[in-house]
Amino acid sequence: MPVKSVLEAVRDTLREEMARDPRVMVLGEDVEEGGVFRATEGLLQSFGPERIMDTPLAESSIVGVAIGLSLDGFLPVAEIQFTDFILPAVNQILSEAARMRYRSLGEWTCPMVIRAPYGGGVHGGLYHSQSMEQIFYHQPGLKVVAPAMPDDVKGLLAAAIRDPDPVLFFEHKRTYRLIKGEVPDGEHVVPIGKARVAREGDDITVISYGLALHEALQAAEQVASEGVSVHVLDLRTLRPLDIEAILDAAKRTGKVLIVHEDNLTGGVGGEVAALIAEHAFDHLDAPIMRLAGPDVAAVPFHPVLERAYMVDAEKVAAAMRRLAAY
Amino acid sequence: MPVKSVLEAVRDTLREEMARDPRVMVLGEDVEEGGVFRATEGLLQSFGPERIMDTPLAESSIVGVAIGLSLDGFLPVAEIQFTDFILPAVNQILSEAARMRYRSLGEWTCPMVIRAPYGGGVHGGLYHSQSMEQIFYHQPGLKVVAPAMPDDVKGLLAAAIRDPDPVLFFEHKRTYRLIKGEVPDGEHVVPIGKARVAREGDDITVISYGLALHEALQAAEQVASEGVSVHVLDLRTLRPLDIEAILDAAKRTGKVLIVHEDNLTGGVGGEVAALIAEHAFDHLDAPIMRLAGPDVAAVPFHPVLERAYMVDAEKVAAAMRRLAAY
Amino acid sequence: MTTVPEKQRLSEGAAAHHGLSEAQLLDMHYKMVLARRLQDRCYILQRQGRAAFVISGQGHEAAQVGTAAALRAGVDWVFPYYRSHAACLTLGVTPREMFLNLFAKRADPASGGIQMPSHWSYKRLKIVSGSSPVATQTLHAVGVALAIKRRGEDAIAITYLGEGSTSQGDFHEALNFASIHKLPVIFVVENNGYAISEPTWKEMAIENVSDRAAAYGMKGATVDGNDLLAVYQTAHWAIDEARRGHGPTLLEAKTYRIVPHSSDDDDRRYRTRKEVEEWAKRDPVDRYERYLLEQKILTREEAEKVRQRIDEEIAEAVAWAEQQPDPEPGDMFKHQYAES
Amino acid sequence: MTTVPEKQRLSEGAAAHHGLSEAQLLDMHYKMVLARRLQDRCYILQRQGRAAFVISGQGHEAAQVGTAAALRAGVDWVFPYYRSHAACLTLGVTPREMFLNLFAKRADPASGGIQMPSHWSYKRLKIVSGSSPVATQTLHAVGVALAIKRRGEDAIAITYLGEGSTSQGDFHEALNFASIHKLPVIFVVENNGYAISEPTWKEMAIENVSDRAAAYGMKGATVDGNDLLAVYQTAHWAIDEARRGHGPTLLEAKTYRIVPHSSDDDDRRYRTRKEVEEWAKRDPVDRYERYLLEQKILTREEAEKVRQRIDEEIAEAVAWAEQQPDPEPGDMFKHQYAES
Ligand SMILES: Cc1ncc(C[n+]2csc(CCOP(=O)(O)OP(=O)(O)O)c2C)c(N)n1
Ligand SMILES: Cc1ncc(C[n+]2csc(CCOP(=O)(O)OP(=O)(O)O)c2C)c(N)n1
Ligand SMILES: [Mg+2]
Ligand SMILES: [Mg+2]
Repeated sequence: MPVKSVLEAVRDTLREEMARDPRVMVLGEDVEEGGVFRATEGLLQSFGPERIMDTPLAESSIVGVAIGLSLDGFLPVAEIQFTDFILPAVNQILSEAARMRYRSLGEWTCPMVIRAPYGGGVHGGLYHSQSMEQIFYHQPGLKVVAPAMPDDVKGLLAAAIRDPDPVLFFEHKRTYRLIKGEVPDGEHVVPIGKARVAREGDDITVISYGLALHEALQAAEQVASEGVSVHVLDLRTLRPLDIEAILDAAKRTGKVLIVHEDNLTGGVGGEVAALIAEHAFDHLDAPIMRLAGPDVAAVPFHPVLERAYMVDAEKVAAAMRRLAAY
Repeated sequence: MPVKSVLEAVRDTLREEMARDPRVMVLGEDVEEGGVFRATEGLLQSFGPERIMDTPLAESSIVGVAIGLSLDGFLPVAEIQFTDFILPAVNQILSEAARMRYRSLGEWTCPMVIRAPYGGGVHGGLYHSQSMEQIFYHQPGLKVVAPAMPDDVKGLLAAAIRDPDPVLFFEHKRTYRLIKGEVPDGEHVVPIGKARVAREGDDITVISYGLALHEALQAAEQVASEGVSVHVLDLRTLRPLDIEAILDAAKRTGKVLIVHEDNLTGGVGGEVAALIAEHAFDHLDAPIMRLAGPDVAAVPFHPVLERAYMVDAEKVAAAMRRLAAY
Repeated sequence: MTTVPEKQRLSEGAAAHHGLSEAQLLDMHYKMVLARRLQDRCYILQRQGRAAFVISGQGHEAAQVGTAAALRAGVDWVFPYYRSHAACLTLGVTPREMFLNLFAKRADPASGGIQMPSHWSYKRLKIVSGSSPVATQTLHAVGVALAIKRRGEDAIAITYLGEGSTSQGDFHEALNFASIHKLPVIFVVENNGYAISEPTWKEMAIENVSDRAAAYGMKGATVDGNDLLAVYQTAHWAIDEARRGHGPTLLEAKTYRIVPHSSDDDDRRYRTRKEVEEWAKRDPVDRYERYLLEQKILTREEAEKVRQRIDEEIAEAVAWAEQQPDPEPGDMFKHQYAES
Repeated sequence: MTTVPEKQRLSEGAAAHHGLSEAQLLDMHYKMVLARRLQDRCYILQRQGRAAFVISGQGHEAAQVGTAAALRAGVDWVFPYYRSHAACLTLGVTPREMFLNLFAKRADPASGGIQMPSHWSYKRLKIVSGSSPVATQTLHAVGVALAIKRRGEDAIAITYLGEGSTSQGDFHEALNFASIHKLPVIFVVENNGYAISEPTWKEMAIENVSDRAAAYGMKGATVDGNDLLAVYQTAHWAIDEARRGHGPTLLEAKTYRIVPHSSDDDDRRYRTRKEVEEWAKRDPVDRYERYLLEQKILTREEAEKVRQRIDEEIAEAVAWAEQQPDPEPGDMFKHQYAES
C-alpha cells in the first residue's frame, strides 16, 4: 500500500470521488488555485471550472449555496479555509443543513460535506488554530468526523461525500504533512460512527481523536517502557459517537483518560466522560480523567505560548502515570 | 417583598439599571415598541430614543454594534428576539466579544450583555424553542447566565450589566409569565458564577437550571411523599460553572441526576457529569444519570410532539425513582 | 430607481392584452380571492381556539399571485417565506394542504406538525422547506440556480422575503453570489413597510429596496405590489431574462399587510388605524376584481359565485383537515438522518 | 461611479495648495518611505528565519498614509486590518512597536505574542484590536460611531478592509446600520484586485466597490489608491463630512499589493510577473517622491537622507526589539476576564 500524508489522502480522495461521481462538486475560497493548504491542487485541471469553483469571501454563502446545490442533485464539498472562519456560516449549518430533512419529513435533504482544516501547533495564533467540533457535534441532523490517520481520512472522506446527510469533516492542519501512513488504493470506505482501537492495552484506557491521538500514542509508547499498558481508542467520528466502543474501551481497563486539544470545559471529552459515568459506572476503578486544552480564549501565537497550550506527549504521559497509579 | 414574574423582573431590572447608570443602552429588534415579549416596555417613554434603539433585522450587526458601543464607554444590553436567531451573530460573539480582552492584553474590553429568550414549551416549534447555551458556555472570555427564579433574574441581570466582560443572559420564555416569586426592591445583585441550593435533601442530588429546574422541584415534591429526599442545585450560571457547589451537591448524596431541556448529547449536563466523575468519584454511589431533551434536531411544534420533547416533572420523577432505587 | 425597461412597464389597461387569456385572468382572480378568504379563515379559526398560531399575508396577494403565476409550477424552484400563502396556492397547493398545515396535522406534507404553520414544503411543486431565521433561503435559491445553470436547464429559482429581512448579511451574500455568476434567480422582496413594528426607515436609508440591485450589477425593479398585472408583467420579464441566461433580478413589490404581524402581535401599538384603513382602500384583491368588472371580463354575479365556491371549498377543507389525526409522539424521532 | 463632488477631486498639481504645508507634505513622504522600508524589512527578517510570519501591505502605502494623515491621531477611532502598517505608522505607532509585534514579543502592546503579527491595537491612538475573520471590525467601527454621535463628540471612526472582504454579510450590515443613523464612520476599501488568489471579478459583478454606496443612500468615492494626495483629498472630504454630521462614506482606494498575500503565499500561482511589474511602475512611494522632486519640495539628496535616517531607525528598532523578552507560558492565562 502506498504511504501518504494526511494532506495527500485528502487530495487523492477528493479526486477519486469526483472521478467516481459527476455530482461531486468542490467550492470554497481559493480552491481553484489549489487552496491555501494545496488540498484541492490539480482538481481544476482535471475536472474543469464546472466541478470546482472559487466562491466570494463569505462563508455563509459558501454553505448556503452548497445547501442549494445539494437540494438539486449535486454532492457539494465545501471548503472552509480555516475552521475558525466557519463561524459566519453557523446559522446556515445548524438552522438549515442540519434540519432540512427533519423539518420536511425527509422530502428535502442536504447531502453535502463541509471540509474544515482545524487545530493548533501550526503557529496560527488565535484565529488559525481553533477546534470547532464542539459547536457541531451537539446538533442532531449533522454528522461530524475528525480522523487522525491517512487511511481513515480517505475512508471517512469517501463515506462523508457519499453520505445522504450533511457531514462536517475536520482535518487537523498539523497532521497534514506530519502524519503519514499506508492508504489503500481504490475503494476504501470507513463507516461514519465507528471508533477504532488504535492500540491495545490493559492498564488504562485513553480516548482521543485528531492530533491529540498521536500524542496519546506517543505517550503510550513512553509509559509502556515503564510497565503501563495503555489501551487507546480513536473516536474518529464525533457525531454520532460510537457509544458501544467507548463503553467497551472503558470497561476493558476501568481507568479512563480522555484527551483532546479543544478547551476542556464544554469539550467533547465531557460528553464521553458522562456516557461512561452513566453506562459503565460499575466497571470504573478510578475517576474519569480529562486532559485537554486549557480554558483560555484561544490558542496563542508565540511558540512559547502555543507549546504551553497544546496537549503533547509529555503532558499525556504525565496524566497516564497519575491514572495508572490511582 | 413584591411578587413578580420573571418577565417583570427583567423589565424592572432593565429600568433600574438604566436609571442607575446613564451608560446603559438597550438595542435590538422592536425593542422601542416594547419587544415581542414586552420586556422593554416603557423604556422608550422613560429614557428616550437616545437610550433604547430599534436596530435593523440583522443580529450580527446588533452584536457587532454593541461591541463598538462597549468599546467606547457604553454598557449595551442587546436583545436577540429569540435565542434561535442568535446564530447569525455567533462570529461576533465568539471571535470578537469573547476575545477582545484577551487579544489586546486587557486594553480593550466589551462590557455588554446579550439578552436572549430561549427554550420550549411555548408552542414555538423548531425555531422559537431552542436552547443555545451549549455553544457559548464553552467559550472562555464569555460569561453565561441562565436564572430560573425572579429574584435571581433581577440579581443576575444587574450583575451582568455591571460586569466588565460580555455576558450572555438567557431567559427561559416559558418562565416569563409562569414563574412568579418574591423579588427584593432596590439594590440586589447576585454574583455570577455561584450556584444555589434550591432544595435541601439527602437521598439523591439533582442539578439543573432554567425551566427544567422547576420541573425538578415539582418532581422532588412528588417523590418526597414516597420517601425520597431530593437535594436540588440550581446552576444559575453556566460559565463559569460553580464547580465547588456542584461537587458539594454530588458528595452530599452520592447519587446525581442532571436535568436540562437542551438535547442530551453535548449539552451542559455532560460537562457537569464529567466534573463529578473526575473530582467526586470516590463519593459516588451510583451512575451519574442525565435526563435531557432527546437528540432530535429541534423542539417540534405540535403540542403532542412538544410535550414528548420537553422534560417535565413526570419524567424527572421517574428518573429520580430509578436513581433512588439504585 | 427602477431598471425595468420602460417598454416593459404596463398599465392595467394594457395588461389584458399582454399574453394573458381571459381564462388566465379569471384564474388569477380565483387565486386572489381564495388566498384572501383562506387567510382570513385562518385568523377566525385562531380566534376560535381551533388553530394555535397564524402568520399570513393578507394584502400581499397581488405580489404573490402576480409572481407565482409567471412561474412554471413544478419546474421552477420556489423558496417562499411565512407570508407566501397566495404564492403557494397559485402554484397548486390545495386548501386542504393549507389547513393540514395550519392545524399541524400528521398528514401535513409541509412538515407534519414539526414546524410552525406557514413553513411550506411541497416537493412536487419544487417548493423548498424554509426555516424561521429570515433570509437564509435566499442562498439556497442561489445554490439551486447554480445547479440549474451547471446542468444547462431552463428552470429558474425564485425566493421571497420581506424588506426588513434584506438587512441580513445573507441577503447581501446571495445577491452578490447570484450576480457574479449571472444565475437564474429572482429575489422578490415584499415591501410592506414594516418588519414587525419597525418601519422601513429603521431598516434602510433608501427609498426602494431595488436600488440595491445596481450595487451588484444586476437588474432591479420596483413595482406597485398591489397591482396584480403590473407585478405579473414585471415578474414575467424578470423570469424571462433569467431563463435566457441574463442573470438575476431583484424585484421589489411595494405593498402592505393589512393584518398584524401574526396572531401574537398587536399592531395597534405601532401603527395607526388610519394608516391601515388608507391601505385597505388600495386592497389588491378588490382592486383586481374592480378591474375585471370594469373590463367586463367578470360580472358581479360571477364574482359572487366565485366567492361562494371558494367559501365552500374552504369550509370543506377546514372540516376535513380538522378531522385528520394529530402527530404521534414517536414522530418526533423520525427523519433525523437517512436511516431513520 | 464616484459620488465625490467634482470640485473635491484634485489633481496632484493642485494638491500642494490644498491646505497641506510643505512640512506636512514632507512628513507624509517620510511615512511613505518608512512604511515601505519597514515592511520590506519584515520580509527579509522572515526569510532569514528571524520572524515567523509576515502579512503586509507594500503597494498600499498611499491608500493608508493618505487616509490616516487626514485623521486626528488619538481622537478619531481606527479599526485597521492586517495590511495597515502604513496607517498605523502614520498615526504614531513606532518602528520599535512594529517589530515587537513582528517578533511577537512579550512587551508588544498590540498583543504580547497572543495574536499573529499585524493584528494591531494601541489604546493611546484609539487603534482598536482586530481579529482575523475579515470584515467584523466594520461593525465595531459603526458601534463606536454611534457612541460618538450619542455623546455629540466630533470624533469619527474609520475602518479598513480589502475588497474581497466586502463580500461578507457583516460589511453589508455595517453599511446599512451606519447609513440609517448617518453615523460618522468612513469605510476604506483597499481594492488591490485580489483576495489571496481570487481576482476581483470573482468577488463582485461591479467595477467599483464604491458603487455600493448608493445602495445605502450614503456617499461613495473611488480614488486612485496609488495617488497619495488624491487619497488624502478624498479622505479629508469624507472625514469632514462625517464630522459635520453628514454621515458615512464608502471610500475605495484602487491599488495593488506588490508582495504575495503573506509569507505563506506563492503569488506566482495566480498572477503573472508581468502584471506585478506593471503595477510596480505605478508604485505609490516612488510616485509621490517623484512628485515632490518635480515640485521642488524635496531634493534627491534630502530624499536619500530620509532613507538613510529611516534605515537607521529600522535597524535600531529591529536590534532592540529582537532583544526583548519572549512571552512566558503563564501569560497565556492572563486577561481572560477582568479579574485575572
Ligand atoms: C434571523 C431572524 N431574526 C429575527 C426574526 C424574528 N422575526 C420574524 S419576522 C420578523 C420581521 C420580518 O420583517 P420583514 O422582513 O419586513 O417581513 P414581513 O414580516 O414584514 O413580511 C422578525 C424580526 C427572525 N425570524 N429571524
Ligand atoms: C471570515 C474569513 N474567511 C477567510 C479568511 C482567510 N483570508 C484571509 S485574508 C483573505 C483574503 C482577503 O482579501 P481582501 O479582502 O481583498 O484583502 P487583501 O488581503 O487583498 O488586502 C482570506 C480569504 C479570513 N481571514 N476570514
Ligand atoms: Mg416587511
Ligand atoms: Mg484584496
